[in-house]
Amino acid sequence: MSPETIIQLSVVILLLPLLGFTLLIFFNKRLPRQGDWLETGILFLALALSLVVFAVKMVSYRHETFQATFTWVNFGNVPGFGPMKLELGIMVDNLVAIMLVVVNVVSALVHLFSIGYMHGDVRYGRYFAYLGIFTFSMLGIVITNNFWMMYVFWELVGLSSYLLIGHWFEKKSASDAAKKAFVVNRVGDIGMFTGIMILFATFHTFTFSTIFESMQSGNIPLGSEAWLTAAGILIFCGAIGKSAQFPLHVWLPDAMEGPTPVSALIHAATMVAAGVYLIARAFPMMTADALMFIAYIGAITAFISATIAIAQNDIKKVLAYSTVSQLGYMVMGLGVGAYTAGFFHLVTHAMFKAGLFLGSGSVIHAMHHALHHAGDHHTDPQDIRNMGGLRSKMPITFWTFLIYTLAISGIPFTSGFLSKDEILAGTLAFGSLTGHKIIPIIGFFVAGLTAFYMFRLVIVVFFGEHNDHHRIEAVRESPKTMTIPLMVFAALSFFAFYSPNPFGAASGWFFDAIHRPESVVPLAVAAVGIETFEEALHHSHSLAMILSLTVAGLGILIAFTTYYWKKISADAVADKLKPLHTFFLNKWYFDEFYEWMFVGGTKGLARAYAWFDNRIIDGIVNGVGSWTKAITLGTRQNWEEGSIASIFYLGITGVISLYVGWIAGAAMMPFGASLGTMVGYGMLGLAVAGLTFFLFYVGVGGFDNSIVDGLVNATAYLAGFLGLLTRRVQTGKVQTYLAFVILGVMVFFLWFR
Amino acid sequence: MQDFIHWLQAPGLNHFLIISGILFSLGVFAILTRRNAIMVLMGIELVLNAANINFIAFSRYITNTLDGQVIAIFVIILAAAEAAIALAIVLNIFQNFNTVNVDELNQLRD
Amino acid sequence: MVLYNLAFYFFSLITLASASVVVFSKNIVHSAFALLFTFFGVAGLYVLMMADFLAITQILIYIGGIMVLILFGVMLTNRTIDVQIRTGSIQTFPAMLIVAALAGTLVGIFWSTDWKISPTAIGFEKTAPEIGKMLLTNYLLPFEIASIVLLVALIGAAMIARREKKA
Amino acid sequence: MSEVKIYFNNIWLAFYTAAVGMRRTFLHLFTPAVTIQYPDVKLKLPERARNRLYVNIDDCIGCDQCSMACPVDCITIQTIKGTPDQDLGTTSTGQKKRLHVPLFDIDIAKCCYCGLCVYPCPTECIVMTDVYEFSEYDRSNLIYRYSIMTPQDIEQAKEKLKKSEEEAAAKKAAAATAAAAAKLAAPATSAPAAPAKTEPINPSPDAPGQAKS
Amino acid sequence: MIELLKSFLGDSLFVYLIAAALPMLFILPYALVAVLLEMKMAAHIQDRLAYMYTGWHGVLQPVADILKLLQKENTVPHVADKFLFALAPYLIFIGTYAGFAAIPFSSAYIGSNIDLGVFYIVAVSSLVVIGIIMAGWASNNKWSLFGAMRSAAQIVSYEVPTALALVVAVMITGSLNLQDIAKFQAGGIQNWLVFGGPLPLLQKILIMPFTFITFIILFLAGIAEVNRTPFDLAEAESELVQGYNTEYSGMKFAIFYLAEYANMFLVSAIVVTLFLGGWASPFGNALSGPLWGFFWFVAKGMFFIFVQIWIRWTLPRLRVDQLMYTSWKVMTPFLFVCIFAIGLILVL
Repeated sequence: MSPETIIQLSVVILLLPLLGFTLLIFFNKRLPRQGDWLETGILFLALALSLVVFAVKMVSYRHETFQATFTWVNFGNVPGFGPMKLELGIMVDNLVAIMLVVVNVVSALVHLFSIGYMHGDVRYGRYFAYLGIFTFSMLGIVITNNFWMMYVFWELVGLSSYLLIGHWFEKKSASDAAKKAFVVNRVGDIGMFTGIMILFATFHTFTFSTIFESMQSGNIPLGSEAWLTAAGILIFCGAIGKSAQFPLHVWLPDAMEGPTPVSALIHAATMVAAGVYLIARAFPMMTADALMFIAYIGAITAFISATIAIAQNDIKKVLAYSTVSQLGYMVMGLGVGAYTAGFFHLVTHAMFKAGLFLGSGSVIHAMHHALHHAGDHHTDPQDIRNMGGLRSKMPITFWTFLIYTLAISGIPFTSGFLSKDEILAGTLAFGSLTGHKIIPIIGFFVAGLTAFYMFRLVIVVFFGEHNDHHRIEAVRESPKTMTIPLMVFAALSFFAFYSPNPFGAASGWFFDAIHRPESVVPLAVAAVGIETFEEALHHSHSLAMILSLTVAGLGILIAFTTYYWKKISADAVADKLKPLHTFFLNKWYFDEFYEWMFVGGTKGLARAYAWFDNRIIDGIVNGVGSWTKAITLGTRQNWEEGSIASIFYLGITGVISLYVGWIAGAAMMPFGASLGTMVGYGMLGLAVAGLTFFLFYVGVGGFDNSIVDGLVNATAYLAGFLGLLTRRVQTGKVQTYLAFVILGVMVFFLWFR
Repeated sequence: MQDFIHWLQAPGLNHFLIISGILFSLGVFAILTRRNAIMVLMGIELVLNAANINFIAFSRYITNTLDGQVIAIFVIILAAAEAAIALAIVLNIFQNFNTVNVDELNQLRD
Repeated sequence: MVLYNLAFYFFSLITLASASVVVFSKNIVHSAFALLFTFFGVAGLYVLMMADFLAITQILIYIGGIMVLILFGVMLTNRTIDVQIRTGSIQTFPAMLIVAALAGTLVGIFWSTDWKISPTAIGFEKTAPEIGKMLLTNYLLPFEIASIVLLVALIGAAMIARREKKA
Repeated sequence: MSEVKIYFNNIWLAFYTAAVGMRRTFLHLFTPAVTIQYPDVKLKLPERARNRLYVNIDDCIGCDQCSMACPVDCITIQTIKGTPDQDLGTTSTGQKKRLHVPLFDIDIAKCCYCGLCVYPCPTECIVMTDVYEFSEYDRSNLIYRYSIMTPQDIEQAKEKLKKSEEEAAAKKAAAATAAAAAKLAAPATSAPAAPAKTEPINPSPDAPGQAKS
Repeated sequence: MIELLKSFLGDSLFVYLIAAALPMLFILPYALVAVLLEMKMAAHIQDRLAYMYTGWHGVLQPVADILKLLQKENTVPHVADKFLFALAPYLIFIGTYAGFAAIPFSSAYIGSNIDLGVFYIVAVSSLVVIGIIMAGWASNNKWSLFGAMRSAAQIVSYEVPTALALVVAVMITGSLNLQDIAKFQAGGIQNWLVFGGPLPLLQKILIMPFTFITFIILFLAGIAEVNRTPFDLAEAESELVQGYNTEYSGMKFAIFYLAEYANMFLVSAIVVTLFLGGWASPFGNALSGPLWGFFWFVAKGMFFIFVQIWIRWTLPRLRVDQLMYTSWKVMTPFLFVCIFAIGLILVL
């Protein structure tokens, strides 16, 4: 398998979902079963191909990166900018190979799951088309080797998430959520765009490799490290928007309005991971402060969302906030420099979080049927308080859900443990090296919280007895198409896939394949060197493991005591910490804050401008209008009556216009001009004044009649005279004209012979 | 007289030009004098053919490249298109005015 | 060379004779058919000028296309059933003067200017492939525009000549 | 069926039906011709074919049945009563002939070949033969005269008839005067019309055939 | 051929006159044979025997016909346009006869080796249209004018499919000269264009359906050009009496007749040269040489004459709209598809 075929294969993988999309968007009504088999088939084919690429990449070309570039547009050399060329292309290295597999696995299984879940949906075919376009754009982000294409696919991913969230656009909340997601993403994207533009302005290219090389050779944006950090942070803004980090995380929970498989695919595994992937891709250019900033943002996000997740009652809201917190984790991991760990967590998280969402989807699906069956339409199938005791009813869903929960809370023998442990070790090392102790503390605290709210979820939903037996006795296990993906994800959550030793991931193939790229940033601002970090990491490894186990165990214990053995009544605790609870329940009032700050702000600003426009500008215009009218009316009447007062009145207006003319002349004079020009302008002003005076003095009647009309009549007369002359010649017959033409030609010939 | 006969013996560029000149003037005469619209059209065809002869004569005798002939092809194409449109118009006039006599067609409205 | 002269004078005779028939004959159908022979004569002249592709295009388009058009035009626009269709002519005398003057100037000019005749015979043996190449290389734009003009003419002619259904 | 299907179906039908027709005619190229070469080979007519009339004058007893039956009156017959002393011979069917037939013409041009004259003939002397080639240049030749009595025979027959009528009349007058004396009045019956005098042609069934070739 | 003549007579006018007359030598006997063939086939198809009395089995009947026509009185309608009336048949014959200049009768003989042969034939055949209109108009009676208009419209609209079909053949062989086209197809039946021409096997198989369709369309369009059944609307006895040659009798009618038969052979000659290898013998190099070439050419030509006559006496006549429908809606689209496909295949 030569490199060319790998590149061709990856291009095929990229374009397959697009093919699915185009076929489905046009023909879904005509295809049997609205083309779901087509889309799923294409995705499984893409999955197979990506596995092939992955295997070949890993086996025979482990440490090589293949690139294929082509110039899309060549602007030649643009004045003031130099030669401008838009070079696009794709790149296949280990990062890409793994991400290809991850995206395709999740996407394929989500497709399979959606066949069952979305059965009978009103826009069934179109849903699969949107899944296709989403997978295509996600693969686009993964596979590209330059910022430009990444930005294009970034927008496409945003678009497809908008389409998928707003799938049931009849519901107002769904369409609002879609709009919110899109707008918030756009805010992040603006940051990213400016970051990319800074890079483009300095390096005249978008391709990563060329940028990093030129950066290595010393030239950095606008010659200052500050700008380099700024660029790094701005690009990270894109990640904040897309991966729902701290300030822009508000859209992800609302995005739960979309169908659950969508949430599984987009809001658990792939799209949100795009932000993390962006950081991983742009890692070499990140300066120390940029990484610090990233780490803090990640930590804050993780902390906030973990606290909110505790108080949520909707199963999908809980999972959404857990996703945000896990993303915070990954970003923190990358921020602290644990590059491989962060990326590893991305991969493992993608697996079990997708599983979690699909599990919750199958629960909701079953609850929906049961409630439907029971004819009870008003209880919310997604509220966990209406669930309970589903263990016996839905065994497969229960066991897979349990495995995922173990993975996410970082219990040994699961992939989650490996990745979370590495990140926590990284944070510890970072803390010890740079003294920012707060990061590891938040890290461990959030790990505990995660374990707590995940097990709370599992217990409330699956264990115990259901209060109203009648309502849920119709619950059935979900059909085969829904349980298979669950089982596959459960399998993928085991440690075996990633490293032979359940406790240390370092020995696995993953850590061998992915290495932290050499930072190209000038040493002054570079972050902690790789060797020092590795060595510090080694020390904190065992400590991190112990700490994380204790914290996780603690969280699980508390969850069991409160919800399973009902020793501590959750409500009592909630009442005691009333203000805190309501604070968490209402998502730290972020939505309200934004509403007040941004939306209100713009409205206010708009009102201010409106006032300014009406009062000031219109005022001036009307004023001038009324002023001239007054003048002319005044003169006309006075002129006819010939009263002294009018002459006096005229004098005054004359003087005023004289003065105004002079001032205008002087004002127009450019600064520092010579005396001559000043006098010239003065004279100009005077002339204008004199003219206005003369006009008004003579009055509208006299001058206008005799001079102006005179001219007009004269021209009319002239035209008439000429017309008479040529009438005789014009006989209206084409022939005579031709004759004249010929005469002309002859004269022409004779003249120029 | 003698050299005239010699001139006659060797048909060169001038001969073709003279023929095209005569053809051209005949065409113009047809346009000028004939009353029937279709006759005028025929006159136009004659004029165009005269022009074509010149094109090819020059391309054959002077420039020796084929540009003249390509232009001649375009002239033929356009003549065809023009003839089609002209005849369509003449037909329409005939339907509305019942005459194709150029002089009688002096109203704009039917 | 005798044959060349013979052919030349034969074709030019045909052209000019039939052209004058076209112009001077009273019966319009006669002049239409005389036009046929003019085109034939002109095609012959083209052949003499090494423009064989042109000659055949001339025959195909002028005789096959435009002649048929004109004939149909003549037949459709004449009420009389009699074969002899009279068309008068107007102001022949002034027109005669103008045309004579024009012919005089033209022939005079052609005669007097000494053309720089290039000695070599025409460079190409087969003109058709050469014309084809030129059409598609440096005359591509006029070629495309010509196709559009033809399309427009086609549609226009069909539209204009359509017999409106009387309301 | 959708437009396109109809379009192709029409084309297929066109070729298929054309092929069927062509195959049929091609086969007929080799089938022997059914026509016969007329002048050399004649078509065998069925026996009761109704074409030209033929009268066997010897058997004709002058009963005039056929001319009365003829819808187009193309048969004209004149008879002269035979006097008892003449022995006109007997027909082949054994009937005694009493009338002379000086004139028996059939205008074959008028004849519509219906065959109605054949049935009433007691002696079946008039029959339809299968000869159909009897076209003539002169229409008058189409009037066939079958009576074989020469003008003299006709004269003799007439005089004889007149004589016998006079004797009968005389006898009758005598008888009448006797009867008158005895019986007041006895109706006297008149004698039949006198025959026209024409020239006889003896048409034989096959004669005209040879004349025209 | 012309070089041969020049070697005898030197470069004088006679050479060209004789060269021009040579096809005539072929056409006249062929016309007689064709008339006889037509007469006989028509009869035998209807299970009857045609003339049997003139010569052995009516062989001399065509000669008798010609003689009859020649000595028949040459009536010219009083109101007809005398000059045009006389000129029309000759113009039609010129239109057809000129076509023979470019037909290669055998590898040695071709009228005049014009390298725009195919294009020349299409151009010259458009002369026939003018002749027909002239005949229709000159005889000044309504039916013949209708007949002329209809057949002119028919021939003009069937020129398009013919030209397109010729384009296909030219595209494959690459040259317009009929002699080159014939040489291109030399070497056995598998090299004939109708079976895909001497192209590499894969292309040949791909091309074969399209060239076959073009072959059929060219032949049918050819029949339409000649105004023969099933496209002989112009002379539809029931409606237009004899079409544009109603008023003609005697010698002019004979010329019409000759022109029709010559045109028939011209059409089949074109079809044969372009798609069935002209003078190329079906057995490759065996039986191939100038003379044998002539034999094969005439044999194939006569076969197509046979098919035309055969079609004439079997198929019913097409209505006007059906006539136009086949030309524009069936033949032209199919040909466009063929041209596109063959172009594509040739390029790949």
